[in-house]
Amino acid sequence: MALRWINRRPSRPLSVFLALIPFVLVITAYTLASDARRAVNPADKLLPAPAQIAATADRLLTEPDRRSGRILFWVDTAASLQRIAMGVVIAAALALGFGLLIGLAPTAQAALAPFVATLSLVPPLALLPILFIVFGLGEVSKVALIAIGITPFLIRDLAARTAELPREQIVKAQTLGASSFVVGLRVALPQIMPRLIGAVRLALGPAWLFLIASEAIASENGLGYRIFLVRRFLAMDVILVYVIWITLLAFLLDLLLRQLSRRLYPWAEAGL
Amino acid sequence: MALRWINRRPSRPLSVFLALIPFVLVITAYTLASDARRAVNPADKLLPAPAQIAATADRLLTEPDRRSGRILFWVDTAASLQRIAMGVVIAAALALGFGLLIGLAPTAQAALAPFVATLSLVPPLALLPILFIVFGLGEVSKVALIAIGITPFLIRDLAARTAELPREQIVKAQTLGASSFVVGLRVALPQIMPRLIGAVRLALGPAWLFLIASEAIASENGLGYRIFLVRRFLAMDVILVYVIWITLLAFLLDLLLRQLSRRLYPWAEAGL
Amino acid sequence: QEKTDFRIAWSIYVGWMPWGYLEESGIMDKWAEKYGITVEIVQINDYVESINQYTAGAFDGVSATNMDTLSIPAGGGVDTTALIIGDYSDGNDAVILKGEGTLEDLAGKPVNLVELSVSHYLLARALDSVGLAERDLASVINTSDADMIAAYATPDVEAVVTWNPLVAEILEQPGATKLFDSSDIPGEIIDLLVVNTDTLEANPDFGKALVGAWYEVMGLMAANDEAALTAMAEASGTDLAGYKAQLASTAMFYEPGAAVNFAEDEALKETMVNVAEFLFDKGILGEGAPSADFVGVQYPHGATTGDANNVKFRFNTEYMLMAADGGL
Amino acid sequence: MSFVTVQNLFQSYGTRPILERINLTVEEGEFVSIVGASGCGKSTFLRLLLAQEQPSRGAISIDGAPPAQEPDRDRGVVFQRYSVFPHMTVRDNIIAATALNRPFGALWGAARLKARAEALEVLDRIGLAHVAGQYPASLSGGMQQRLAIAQALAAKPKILLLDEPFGALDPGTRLTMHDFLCELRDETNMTIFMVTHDLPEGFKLGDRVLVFDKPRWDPTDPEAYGATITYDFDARDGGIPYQRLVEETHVPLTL
Amino acid sequence: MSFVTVQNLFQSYGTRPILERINLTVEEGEFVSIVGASGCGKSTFLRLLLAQEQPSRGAISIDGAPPAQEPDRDRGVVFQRYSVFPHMTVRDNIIAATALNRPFGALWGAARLKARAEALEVLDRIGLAHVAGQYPASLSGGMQQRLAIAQALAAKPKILLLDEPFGALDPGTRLTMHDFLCELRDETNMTIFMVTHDLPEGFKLGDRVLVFDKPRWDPTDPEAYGATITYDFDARDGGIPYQRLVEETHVPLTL
Ligand SMILES: Nc1ncnc2c1ncn2[C@@H]1O[C@H](COP(=O)(O)OP(=O)(O)OP(=O)(O)O)[C@@H](O)[C@H]1O
Ligand SMILES: Nc1ncnc2c1ncn2[C@@H]1O[C@H](COP(=O)(O)OP(=O)(O)OP(=O)(O)O)[C@@H](O)[C@H]1O
Ligand SMILES: [Mg+2]
Ligand SMILES: [Mg+2]
Repeated sequence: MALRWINRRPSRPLSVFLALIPFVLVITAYTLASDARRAVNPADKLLPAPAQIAATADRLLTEPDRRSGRILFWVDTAASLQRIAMGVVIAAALALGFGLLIGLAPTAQAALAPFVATLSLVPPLALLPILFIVFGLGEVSKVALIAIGITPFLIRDLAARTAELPREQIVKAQTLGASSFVVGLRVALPQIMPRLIGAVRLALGPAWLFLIASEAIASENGLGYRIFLVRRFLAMDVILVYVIWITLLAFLLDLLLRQLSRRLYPWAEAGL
Repeated sequence: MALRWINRRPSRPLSVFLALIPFVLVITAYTLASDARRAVNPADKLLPAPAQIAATADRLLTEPDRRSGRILFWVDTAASLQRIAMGVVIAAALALGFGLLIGLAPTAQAALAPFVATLSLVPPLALLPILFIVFGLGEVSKVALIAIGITPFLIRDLAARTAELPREQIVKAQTLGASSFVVGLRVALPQIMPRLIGAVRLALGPAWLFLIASEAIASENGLGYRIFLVRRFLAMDVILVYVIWITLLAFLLDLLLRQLSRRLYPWAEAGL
Repeated sequence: QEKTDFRIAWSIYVGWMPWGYLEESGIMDKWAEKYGITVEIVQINDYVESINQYTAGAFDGVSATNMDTLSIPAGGGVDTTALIIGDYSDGNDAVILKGEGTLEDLAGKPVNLVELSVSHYLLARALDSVGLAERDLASVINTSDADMIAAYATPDVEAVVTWNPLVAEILEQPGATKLFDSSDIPGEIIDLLVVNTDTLEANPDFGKALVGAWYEVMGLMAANDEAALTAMAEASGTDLAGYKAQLASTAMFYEPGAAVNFAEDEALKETMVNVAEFLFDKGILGEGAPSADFVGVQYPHGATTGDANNVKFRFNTEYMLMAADGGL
Repeated sequence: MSFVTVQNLFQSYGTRPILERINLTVEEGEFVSIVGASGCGKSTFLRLLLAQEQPSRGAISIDGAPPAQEPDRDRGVVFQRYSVFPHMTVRDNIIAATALNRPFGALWGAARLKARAEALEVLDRIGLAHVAGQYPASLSGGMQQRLAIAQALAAKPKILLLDEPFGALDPGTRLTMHDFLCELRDETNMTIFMVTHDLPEGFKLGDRVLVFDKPRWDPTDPEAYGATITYDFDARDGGIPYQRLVEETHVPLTL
Repeated sequence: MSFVTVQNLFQSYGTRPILERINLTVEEGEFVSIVGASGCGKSTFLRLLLAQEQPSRGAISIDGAPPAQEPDRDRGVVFQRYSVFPHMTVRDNIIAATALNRPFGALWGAARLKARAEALEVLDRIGLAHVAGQYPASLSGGMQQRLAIAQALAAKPKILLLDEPFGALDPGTRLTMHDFLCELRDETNMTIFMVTHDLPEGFKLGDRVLVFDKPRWDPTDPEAYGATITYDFDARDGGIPYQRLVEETHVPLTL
């Protein structure tokens, strides 16, 4: 009798092979579609051949810009990473403060939770014009859009996690003489730090969206700016290189945060 | 001795009062800023007076468009809701299928999980030109953008939830003679349905973002379309009415899903 | 109120590329220094956002068309002066059909364009010229300029109205037919540098510095200065040949005198009345505008169209005259 | 031939041996209690009986059939928790014992009516008829386990496996459940394996009590050897143990 | 005057009474075990002693002090679970008993060194010195509870409250913990209240055993009345109970 498929476990090498299949399929499908389009119009820009993407990547990564003498690819990357890092750090700091407060203090919860819940529903993209006025058109507004976009989510998540801390621990800390502040600082804060990292990992997806959207409107560099700029000329080879790069960056950031969490909070993993 | 603030619980009426404070503060701050700007330029468009926003809302909600004779506000709302509903339903259906498969079958997990994880990192906004070619410029591409944007997240969430189902239940079902298919259909599916609703509630935020972004790019109606169109003449009164309306719609959708979950899956609530 | 630090915004378009070059080459700084002020020139990707920012007060001046100046800052109550008339579009904006055909064939077809922009105005004028109106079209689909080329590549799209360099790019595609362009309505789509009237009145040096610097670059361009033109070409994402091709469909006013003459021509009044009517018809001439005459426009020598008691848009030739007379 | 035969069974996870050289024969209708220290491999042994896992060596055969590759209707099971389906009502949990065996996991028409009627009968017998329409979460722990046992038996398995079925119940409820289980046993004469932490419980309910322990022991590496059956008590005479030493326990390792 | 005085204590949640008319005096150094059916309000009583909740009526006073409004260092507590801080090492959990009382919840300089040395001494005495640098998650359940008790005692409370402290441990570990607790008691002569489900445990460890139950009972509405202390056993003589009936139990309601 054949095993039920829920009981069938692939061997290690088979797993690796299986994991590659969808990637190979997508690349093959892309290549075929690209070939078909270029058979009709050899100058087709929409689906450039993989070889051309590679050539473009090579050019973007190595050739300095004629006007500025710098390699724009790295300039863009640095600018975008800086913006996203600042936005996320600001959001995380705000979320930590408000999350702890809302999660621990019933009074803060009553005052702020409904407001934060409402804020989290407001579409920040629609408020862009106001953001630009309040924060100017420089770096601040881009960082602000990212921060505004993800802070409500982070606050709600951290507040929920703080409120989920076993009541027993909070009581125990009080019997050891801890003030409210000390409970927040020594009992709640360290325990939600790993969760903060987890929440930031979840929020990175939206953060990239906001980054790209804000760079599209007012910027001189950045990954989103470049994509937006070359979109006008349908330079899909450039766009695809940037998309692959953004995906890779997102993956690396995620990995970094995961490792950081493992390193800093071993007790959080051991409990699982 | 005064109570620690973590032990101080506001009374019910005080809670309501506290909850109103931040809203009142924001509205007051807005009114003051608006007054200040209009003192300089009475025709200021950036921060219209609350009264003017109300007047605009009244006009938008009741006066038919001169050209089409229809009330554009409702036309936009219907168009956007239809798009978001279709996008979310398609994403949910895909996520349910793939999530169950990945969560239950180790072979599917090996083949698909890494691919879905990668997909979830790709910024869909950057791939718009390709979406246009594949799905055209009409409704399909907007629905597709929403679906593509949220499906990877939904799949990952549901796969994780399926894998978290107590092993005991899966084994028990097998001892009662259930095939893999029946385990998926009768044991796993009904139990992750409430979680699907929960995941959709989380995904609605990004779904609105994608909706607004896609309507901004090529459209004839929709809430996002109108916001970006009237941005052309800085009609912040219109934009604010639409933003408030979107926030309200998001709230109502969330409420609806929460109630739906309560109604359909009473056993899921009782367990908590 | 008097001040010494000024900011103007510009966005990439063939006729506004000199602004980027002014900042980059240091010509602007030189002129600003001469008048004891500083002028920061900021490039903004999104054209509409740059005008919105100006209207909201974040900038003292902005590069804009006559139409958008009337609808956004002037319609929004910000008294605005056209300080420099840079050029008018002479083919840079075009109505393009996929496949063979004429303007009449647009009837019953959907048209993709940036709604409420000069493209929309061009389309209205084009349809007008063959006795059609917008309601004869299947629909007008608002399409972001950034995605116009990709949109044109999809089968859904049958006709587009857009501007350069997108027009050039689209016309390269096999089967694209240009039905109508801005050279058919010369002088109606005007590219300006507009500044806040109050700021200009309080700080005439600001106007002098801008105009002086601008016409220094105009001189370079008129003299076919390779270095300047190449810099502008690259900043706009093309090469020298491509940029020159775009300039060919742009009627640049290299001489201040020519711009002054253009401003003084009666045709300008007619154009502005047309534009006001178009804007009113689209319902975007300010909140509660009772008629197309709601916003007043003032011309050189004090003539006005529209509501003379609500003048918010002024064509001012004073500074360009100073440049023509070498008085800067 | 005996009903359940376990021959020279070994199980290890990775390089770590858990169970060693287990030999056992059980007659049809016997009630076997299994006790042992925490973590010694009792649940592992049950998983092997259940065919949820395959042994590293050796084989288990039930009623002369070849060793099973995965759980099936021959083996009923009740765990300490999660044994009933939380999304099905009490009645549907009983019906599931019949329905899940069908192609779509559901019954239609006459079969359905019949199953409902039978389920109500079962619920009546186990005293849960008054909560037939409720979800398990609203039942007490004892009622949930009663339902789980009835559900497992409704599929008419050849052997019934219980892994600390009463471990989460309070002492009073536990006693009631003992009576319940004894009654059911008298009715069905089922072959039962029950893991328990509670020695008196094991002796009270079981015909035999198996003790799992490590017979060999390396003081420097406590995980070097697996556990096996060190005692096999006869507990039939009203729970008075008849001791039969199977293997010497805790013999120091002679290197 | 006695050390702990409970006067006519009532507690209800919403309209539902949980505890009724509880009167109790406890001398310094007494070990009071509390038993009773599940859900009868034992933990609620402990929460009131802890001042985590305020009673609906009546008052609790310790050592003559006015009733406390919230938990403080006078009251040590150990719960069944979650009593130690998972993010602190074993050593830091002990240090926390001193440190959390400071303005920033941390010690500096000499105070810190002193606390570390003292903590190691404590850990040595309770046999956890070898895991001082590890996190609680890597400890067995018994070791975690030992740590929790030592932590609570390190703050030198006036009374120690234990809510089923050994409920999650297996029987062997439980016995070791009994010895541990007895030793600590002999050392400190602490006043202790312990809730347990296990009657023998209650009698073995306690000087007194209080039984909580509902003395009045309305068959149509089992939740109409709260529980009170129905028996107060003297358990000092090596656990042989001296019964003293406090209140008649299960008297049918006379309407
Ligand atoms: N899938 C697995 N992979 C690796 N090790 C496992 C696995 N399952 C169990 N173990 C280990 O095997 C040993 C025996 O586990 P098992 O659950 O059989 O013990 P048990 O006797 O049932 O204990 P308890 O009385 O606590 O339930 C334990 O040390 C456990 O950590
Ligand atoms: N905060 C609360 N709000 C409302 N009801 C509560 C609350 N806490 C406890 N209860 C109810 O009060 C009753 C007594 O609860 P308590 O936890 O004191 O019982 P217990 O005797 O400790 O039971 P167990 O032995 O199961 O721990 C229970 O019916 C419980 O549902
Ligand atoms: Mg076990
Ligand atoms: Mg309790």
